[in-house]
Amino acid sequence: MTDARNLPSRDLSEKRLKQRHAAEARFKLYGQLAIVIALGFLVVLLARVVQQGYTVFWTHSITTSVYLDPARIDRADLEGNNFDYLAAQNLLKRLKVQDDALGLASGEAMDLVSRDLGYRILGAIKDDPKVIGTTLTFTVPVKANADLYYKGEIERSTPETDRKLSNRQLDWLDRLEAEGLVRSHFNSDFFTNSDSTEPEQAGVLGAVVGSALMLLVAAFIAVPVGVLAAVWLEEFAPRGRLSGFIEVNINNLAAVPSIVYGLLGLVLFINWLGFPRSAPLTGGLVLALMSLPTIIIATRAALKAVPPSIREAALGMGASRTQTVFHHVLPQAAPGVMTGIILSLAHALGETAPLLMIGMVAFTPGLPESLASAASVLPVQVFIWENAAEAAFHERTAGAIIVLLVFMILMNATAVILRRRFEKRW
Amino acid sequence: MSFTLAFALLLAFSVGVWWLGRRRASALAGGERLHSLPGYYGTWVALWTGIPAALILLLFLTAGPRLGEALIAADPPAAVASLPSETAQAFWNDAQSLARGEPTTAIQWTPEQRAALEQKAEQARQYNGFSAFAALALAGVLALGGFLLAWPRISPTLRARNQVEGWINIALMACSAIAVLTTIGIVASLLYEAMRFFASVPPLDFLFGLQWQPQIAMREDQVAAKGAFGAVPLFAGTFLVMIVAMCVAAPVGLFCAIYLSEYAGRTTRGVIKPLLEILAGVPTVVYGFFAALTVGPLFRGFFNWIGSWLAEGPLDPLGQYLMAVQNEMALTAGVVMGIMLIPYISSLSDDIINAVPQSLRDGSYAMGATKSETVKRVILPAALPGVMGAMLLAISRAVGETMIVTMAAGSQARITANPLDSVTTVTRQMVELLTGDQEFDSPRTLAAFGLGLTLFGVTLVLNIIALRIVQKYRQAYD
Amino acid sequence: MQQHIVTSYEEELNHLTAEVARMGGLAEAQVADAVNAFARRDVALAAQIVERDVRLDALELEIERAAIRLIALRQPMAVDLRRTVAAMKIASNLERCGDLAKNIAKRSLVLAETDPAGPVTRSIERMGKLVSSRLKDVLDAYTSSELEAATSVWTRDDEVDEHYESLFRELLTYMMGDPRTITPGAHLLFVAKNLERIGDHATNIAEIVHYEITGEDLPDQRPKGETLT
Amino acid sequence: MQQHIVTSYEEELNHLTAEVARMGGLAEAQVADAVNAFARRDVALAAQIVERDVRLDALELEIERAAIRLIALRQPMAVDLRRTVAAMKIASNLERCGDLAKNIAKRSLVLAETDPAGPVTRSIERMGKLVSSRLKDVLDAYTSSELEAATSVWTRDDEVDEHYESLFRELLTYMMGDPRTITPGAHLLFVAKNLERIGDHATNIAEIVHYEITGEDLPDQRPKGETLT
Amino acid sequence: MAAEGNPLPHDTQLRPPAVAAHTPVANAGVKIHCQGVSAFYGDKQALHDISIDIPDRAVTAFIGPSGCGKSTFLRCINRMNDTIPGARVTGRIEIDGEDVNARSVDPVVLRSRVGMVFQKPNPFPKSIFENVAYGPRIHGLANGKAELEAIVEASLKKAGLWDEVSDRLHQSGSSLSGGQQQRLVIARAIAVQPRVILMDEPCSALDPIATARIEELIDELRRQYCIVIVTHSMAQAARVSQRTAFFHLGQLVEQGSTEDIFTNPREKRTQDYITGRFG
Amino acid sequence: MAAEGNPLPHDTQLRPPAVAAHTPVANAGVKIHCQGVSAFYGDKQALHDISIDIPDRAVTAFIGPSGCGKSTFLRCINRMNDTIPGARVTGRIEIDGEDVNARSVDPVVLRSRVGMVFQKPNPFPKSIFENVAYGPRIHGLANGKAELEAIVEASLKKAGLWDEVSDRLHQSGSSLSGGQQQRLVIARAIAVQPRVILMDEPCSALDPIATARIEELIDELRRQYCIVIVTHSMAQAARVSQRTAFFHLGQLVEQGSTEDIFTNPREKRTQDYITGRFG
Ligand SMILES: Nc1ncnc2c1ncn2[C@@H]1O[C@H](COP(=O)(O)OP(=O)(O)OP(=O)(O)O)[C@@H](O)[C@H]1O
Ligand SMILES: Nc1ncnc2c1ncn2[C@@H]1O[C@H](COP(=O)(O)OP(=O)(O)OP(=O)(O)O)[C@@H](O)[C@H]1O
Ligand SMILES: [Mg+2]
Ligand SMILES: [Mg+2]
Ligand SMILES: O=P([O-])([O-])[O-]
Repeated sequence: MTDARNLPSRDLSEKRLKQRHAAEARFKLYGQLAIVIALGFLVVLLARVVQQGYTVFWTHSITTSVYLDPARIDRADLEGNNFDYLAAQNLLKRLKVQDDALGLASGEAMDLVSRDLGYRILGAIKDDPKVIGTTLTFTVPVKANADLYYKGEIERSTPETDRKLSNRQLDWLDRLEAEGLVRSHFNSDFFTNSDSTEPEQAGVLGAVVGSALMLLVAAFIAVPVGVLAAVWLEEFAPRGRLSGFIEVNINNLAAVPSIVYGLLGLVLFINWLGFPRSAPLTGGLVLALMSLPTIIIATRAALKAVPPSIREAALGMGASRTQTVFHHVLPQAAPGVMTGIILSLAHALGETAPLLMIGMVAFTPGLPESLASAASVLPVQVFIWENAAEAAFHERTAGAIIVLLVFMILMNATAVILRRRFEKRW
Repeated sequence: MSFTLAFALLLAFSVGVWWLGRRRASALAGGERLHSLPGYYGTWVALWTGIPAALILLLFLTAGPRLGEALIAADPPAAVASLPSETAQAFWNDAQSLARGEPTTAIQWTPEQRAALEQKAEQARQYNGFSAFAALALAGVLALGGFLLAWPRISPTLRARNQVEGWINIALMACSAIAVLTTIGIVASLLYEAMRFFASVPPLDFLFGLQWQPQIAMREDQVAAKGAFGAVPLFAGTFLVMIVAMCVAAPVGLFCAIYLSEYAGRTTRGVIKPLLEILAGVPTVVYGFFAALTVGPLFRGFFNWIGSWLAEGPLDPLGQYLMAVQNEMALTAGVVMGIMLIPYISSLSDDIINAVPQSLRDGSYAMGATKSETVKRVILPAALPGVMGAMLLAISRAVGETMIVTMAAGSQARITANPLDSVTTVTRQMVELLTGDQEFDSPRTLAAFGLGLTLFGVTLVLNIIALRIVQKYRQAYD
Repeated sequence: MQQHIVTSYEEELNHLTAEVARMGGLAEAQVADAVNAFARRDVALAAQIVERDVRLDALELEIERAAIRLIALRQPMAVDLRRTVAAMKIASNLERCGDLAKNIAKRSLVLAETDPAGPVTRSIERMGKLVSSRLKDVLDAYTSSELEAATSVWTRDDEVDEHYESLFRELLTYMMGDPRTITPGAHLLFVAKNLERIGDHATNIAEIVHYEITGEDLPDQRPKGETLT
Repeated sequence: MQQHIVTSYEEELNHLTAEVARMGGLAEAQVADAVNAFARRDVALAAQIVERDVRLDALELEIERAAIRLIALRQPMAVDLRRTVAAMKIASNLERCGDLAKNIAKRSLVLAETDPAGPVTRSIERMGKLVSSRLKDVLDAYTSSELEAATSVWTRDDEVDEHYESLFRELLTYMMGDPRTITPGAHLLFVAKNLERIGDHATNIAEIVHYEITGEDLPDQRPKGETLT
Repeated sequence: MAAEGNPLPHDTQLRPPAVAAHTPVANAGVKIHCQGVSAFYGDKQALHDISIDIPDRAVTAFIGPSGCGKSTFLRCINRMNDTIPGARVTGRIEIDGEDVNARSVDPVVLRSRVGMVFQKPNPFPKSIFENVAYGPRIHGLANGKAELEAIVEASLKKAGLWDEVSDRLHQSGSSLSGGQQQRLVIARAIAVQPRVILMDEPCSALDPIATARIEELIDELRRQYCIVIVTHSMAQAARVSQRTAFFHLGQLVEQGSTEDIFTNPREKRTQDYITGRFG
Repeated sequence: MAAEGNPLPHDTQLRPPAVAAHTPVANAGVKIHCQGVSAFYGDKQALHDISIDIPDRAVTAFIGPSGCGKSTFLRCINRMNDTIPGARVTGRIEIDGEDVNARSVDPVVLRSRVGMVFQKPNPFPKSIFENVAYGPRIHGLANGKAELEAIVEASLKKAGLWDEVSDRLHQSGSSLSGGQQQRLVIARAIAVQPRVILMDEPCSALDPIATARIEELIDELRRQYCIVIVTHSMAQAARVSQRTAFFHLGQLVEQGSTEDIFTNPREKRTQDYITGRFG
């Protein structure tokens, strides 16, 4: 330890220090970069969904009056009448456009107004046959492509062959708008309608109800079974080969691809047990089996987090095992259990693949009548619409995603709040 | 309806019995010391009253109708014996429906069939009425009997608490059994259907075949041609997508975890963690949508642009290739799947890094180590096995992920290492094979189960290894 | 002084002090009685004193053991430790006082058989009273933890020494007067010496009390009275 | 005995014992020298002895403080505690021995100015040698922790007492023979008494050593030698 | 308020009808009699043939180096070892003459008779009142709210905590300081009227002041209970106990009055341990 | 093997070139000089105006009731408080005359000069060798493997662990017993050649035997280092330290030689605390 060594080693260590601090700064930068990338993806994803989907929340309606020409209406077979054609001719008349012999113009005009108009006219006549011969005024949504034009997504600048609407149709639309017959408003139909082959009439209500039913079924089965199973495994099961096997088994189940659960549902529930296809009951059962391991694992983790001292305290007081668990351990773990349950149900809510396996891709207009009747669910609705050919469905896909994400974020937020509020440090 | 009522009645009766039992025990408490709290005596009697009866009701509810069907189908009328099996099935269904007063199928039965139908329906009605009555009566007898048997045994020395806890224990065990049954169910159903598949396609051809053309087998006359069900291209595609995904997710996820647990302050962490959780909670179908409608076109545009820039230059072939790149490619699916896995990896790693005791950090800082040195030399080595386990779990998830690949990967089964190619994956093929019309005797449909079984096997092995590692590591600090 | 949190500790400490005080009372009585027995030639009292001495011996042992137990079981610190050690040391001084008183009593028994020595006896009795009162003072100082009272006993030790010196001379003169008085004279010499030792022990106790209370020793230059007489 | 895990504790304990041994050596020397100075009427040596006594006083204080510090800082238990307390008590006994030796030396100075007392002096010298050897024996027993050696000192205390008794009578006879010898005779009486006390202290030390080693007290019925002479 | 302890109903489940003839109890004051107790964790023997009599109304301390089996033995007494998989106990342990390992003894009842206090204070995350009331509730010791309140008050008073918490009985038990928590836990144990209180290093998580308070409390309690305390601190054993048992490598090396053990132990191993000459 | 400590390069980053004129050091032996140190956690003041001089080559013990700020003060010295969000320190702390809070002082360097040992032994989950080599590696104290090995050996020897582990240097550090782990941690601290070693209740997780060994080691080390130890055990403070400082409610009540503090403290609060008369 001579003084001679001091100087060089001091230089060295200063140089080293500089290097070390630089390395430190670099390392931190990597971390920040990773966060920025991850959050960047999130922002882009959400922004993209919103950008593609926000337009779905308003739509355009047209107010048109239809003269119910008794000559053109066959009273014997009301359903056989083509009221849409009638309305389209009325519209053309209003636009002072002469229909051609082939009725091509009427045909094109028909493509501007929702088919709903025909049903409305039919309904009006059925309600009161006396209206035939009068002129009635209806307000109905415009056809999806017309709506897109109003929203600026179909542009006149694109060559006519590349777009869904002809120049003539665009002219008509412009004129209708100029005459104040077209009104833009909040698209409540999107929330009150179910799936439809017509984009402008397709809504998410059926899917939302279907999802809710299915989630209820799943929760009703998976939550009690999962929590109680976890309680048994964590608190009662004799530690040994059997419980070790069950533990491994459950951990594996949690990581089994969800599509495999779909196969299970398909074979076990539908083929062997004769459950109905596409039904919330079957879907709920599949999702219940799928969330069971996650609920068990989350519950076990929450139970594990309860310090053993609490158990010892209760046992030492002369409480039985069951009393210990149900009086102390489970209440202590409740927030953690709730969080786990909500998160796994939120996950189940967004699950698609297993539902495809049990036939939930079927087209189901209207609301499910019972747990056993065919229904659609939100994520599958997204998948179906995404596959649809019409461009107008893309908007609806994004819209449905927004609805789905809102539900999911609400559930996640509940979980986060629960966890925050009850987070206990031991 | 009557069963719902029966259950309600039983419940009400049990509650009453519970109350009575409790009161009786309380009264006994005056004299001697009770073994258990009065409530336990009540519960004990109520259990004896309610459980056997409820079980009987449940049994009749589930097995009763089947038994009835079997009974009335035991002697088929002559009119039915000649029918083809499908129509016969419809006949029996209609008989049941008729018995229950539900609408029948649209099949127009011949008059004698109609008569047989009516007769069988009457039989079924009788059976249903009898069985319901029998069930209800039996349940009533059991409830009353249980009560009468249990009631006199209420005494201060009765170990009511222990017995009630025995019942609870059995219930809990039954719940755990469901988890095991699920596994058995998965294995059994996959195996069963897969065996049927392997009956027509030899397993070795399936596992090692290089050709995947399931549509060939659709034609009944052509017995599944050799090589048409070779799963190797599917696994190659799956593997390629997984590699791309891990290239994105592993570094980003790990560094996110490190930053969050070591560098971020409490508030930063409080903001970023929930955001990452949102990323984790986004349903895969949304990722698929994002991949198909945003990332795919973006990549395609990007590569096409590069291609157009290279074309007709010295790298013309490459340029031509790039110009022909499509929306659906392994890269798109992989990158989006990577995004999906980021929060998964980061939260698993975060847990594992946080499990490294603070005392180790303090120890390192007190030695004069900087944060990054502490992370690199103390925390990561300590957490490494756990992080490895997390990565394996992520891989297992990537392999089993369905929606993203279904919506963004493509459907050409090919063996390639080029991420710009369109590839198909196991899961995507399963979706393709099983959506739409399913004929459960065509190898095309059954192939999905072969794939499912293999997928299950692969992920099972991955999971077991990963969980072993993670668990072993967790115990290190216990 | 605040109470200990553990009251049994406090009790044990107090018990120790109380035992020392009791022993002090006993020793004091022995000394006073010995002086009386000597002065009044009271054979019965002298015999009693001799008998009673075993109680002091037993008490000393008991206090010493209690102190050691206290040290082992309570790990006293600072003032408590000083208190414990002081108790042990004071007990050993008191035991010596008792021994000396017993010795005086024994000698009184012998002297009672000879002719009374008149004035010399009275001188010794006076000295005895003085020493007794010193012992009493210092023990009071101990029980009441009064520093000044203890120091005052300590500073006044030379009075006893002076007394003893003059007695020594008086006794020699007395013995020279008549050879028959030599044997009782020798005994009287020892009685006086014993009283002087008792005084010394009182001074020692005063020093110990000072240490117990302050944690410091009294200065070395005590008004030393030990002479060669 | 195994070593303590904390060597500094071991060291402190050993240091304490070593200091006591050193003090013992010093006290032994003082006693032996005092006897010599008395026997050889060596004034210079006597003066030296008186001077050297302060060292014993200082050592006693030091040992006592060290023991208290050890108790406060190390919380000794069982054998260690006994060892510590024993050190403290032995030191106080040794200090008294030193005092007594000093007193003998002082009286030697006075006696040196009178006529030599011949045979009485030799008797006293013999007794001095005996007491010296007792002290040496018991200190050896202490340093080597030999229980038997200590008990043997303890059982043989009556020899010293017998010696003292015969001396007492011899001295009285001596004083009766010639009134001029009364003053030196009185001093000789005290010298003898002092030697007897030193013997007693040696016995005390033996008892302490016994307690230190075994943790038990010696039986009460010691061959009591304390007489009224 | 009701007199302390008075409203508590008394029961004699574990106490023999009278001093049964067969009880091989050495002297009248023995509460726990252990004969040849061995304990195993799987194949590992943690206790070797321990025989000891533990007196009533006194504090018995178990000391010994780490891992010597003190806690194991303590947990044999109230059968807390039953809860450890693989743990096995042989030999006879009697409380008031009744074998605790007998078939007929319900460990749940046993544990209500033998209170236990652990190293780290472990109040339930409930209110102070609920903490103390829990035991009486599950054992049905109180008829009605008033009795329950009386029990809680009496127990808190016995544990010397009443004055500090009487005005905030409905605050959480974990809002108390460590020492108060430990006293709360003791109050909780007292509330079910145990015969014996076992304490496993009850002060090792506390600072000296809280420790002194607990020691003081133990000293009070011993007038009424049979207390067994495991401690690492020899000084503590010396301070609070009347009897001490020294364990080493699963064996009971020496037992005796605390004074004897700490001033003059018979066994060399004991002496070496308490004077710090070990290993 | 190389002579102990010889291959270790020395540097003087923290040591003034000579005894600088400005250093207000009371006497030559002072290693750490603190003047008016206060510490805050958020709004809460945990230390009030502490001034103390800590001597070199001696053990200074900090005692005081729980929460009185002992650990806080200890962590001020090597700026470990920097790692706690919201913690703030004012006042002057000098080591060898250099202000540790000065801008120019890099906490990373400071901490390599001021070793720290924690309550619970915290060896890194690496081999014994790697544990000790960690510090020299990150600070670049060794050129080459041989030097590193020499440092490790020297440090383990100083920590009195070499004999026990020399044949299994490549086993994991956590395979050692608690007491050995604590000595390993001390060896690790020594390996970077600190000037000062701070110990925060280093024995509270250990049993008496391991404690005695660590105390023995501390006693050895004080010949070479300035050691500060926080302890709850007054007996331990009394045993191992030469100087003692008594803290109460964030204030330094009394400091002085250990003997004085424990046999004759000046302040009443100190006396009350060490004799168990508190609160
Ligand atoms: N659950 C267990 N499984 C296996 N071995 C155990 C278990 N608990 C304790 N042991 C072992 O039994 C022996 C005795 O342990 P015990 O806890 O009784 O010791 P102790 O004296 O209480 O020690 P400490 O003072 O550290 O608490 C030890 O060797 C320990 O390793
Ligand atoms: N990280 C922190 N945040 C807020 N307050 C703190 C923090 N650490 C300590 N304190 C407070 O500062 C005060 C001093 O704490 P410190 O840990 O220094 O006490 P201590 O004397 O070491 O106590 P102990 O003996 O229990 O370790 C306490 O009142 C404590 O509550
Ligand atoms: Mg233990
Ligand atoms: Mg602290
Ligand atoms: O032994 P002494 O009586 O002279 O103290």
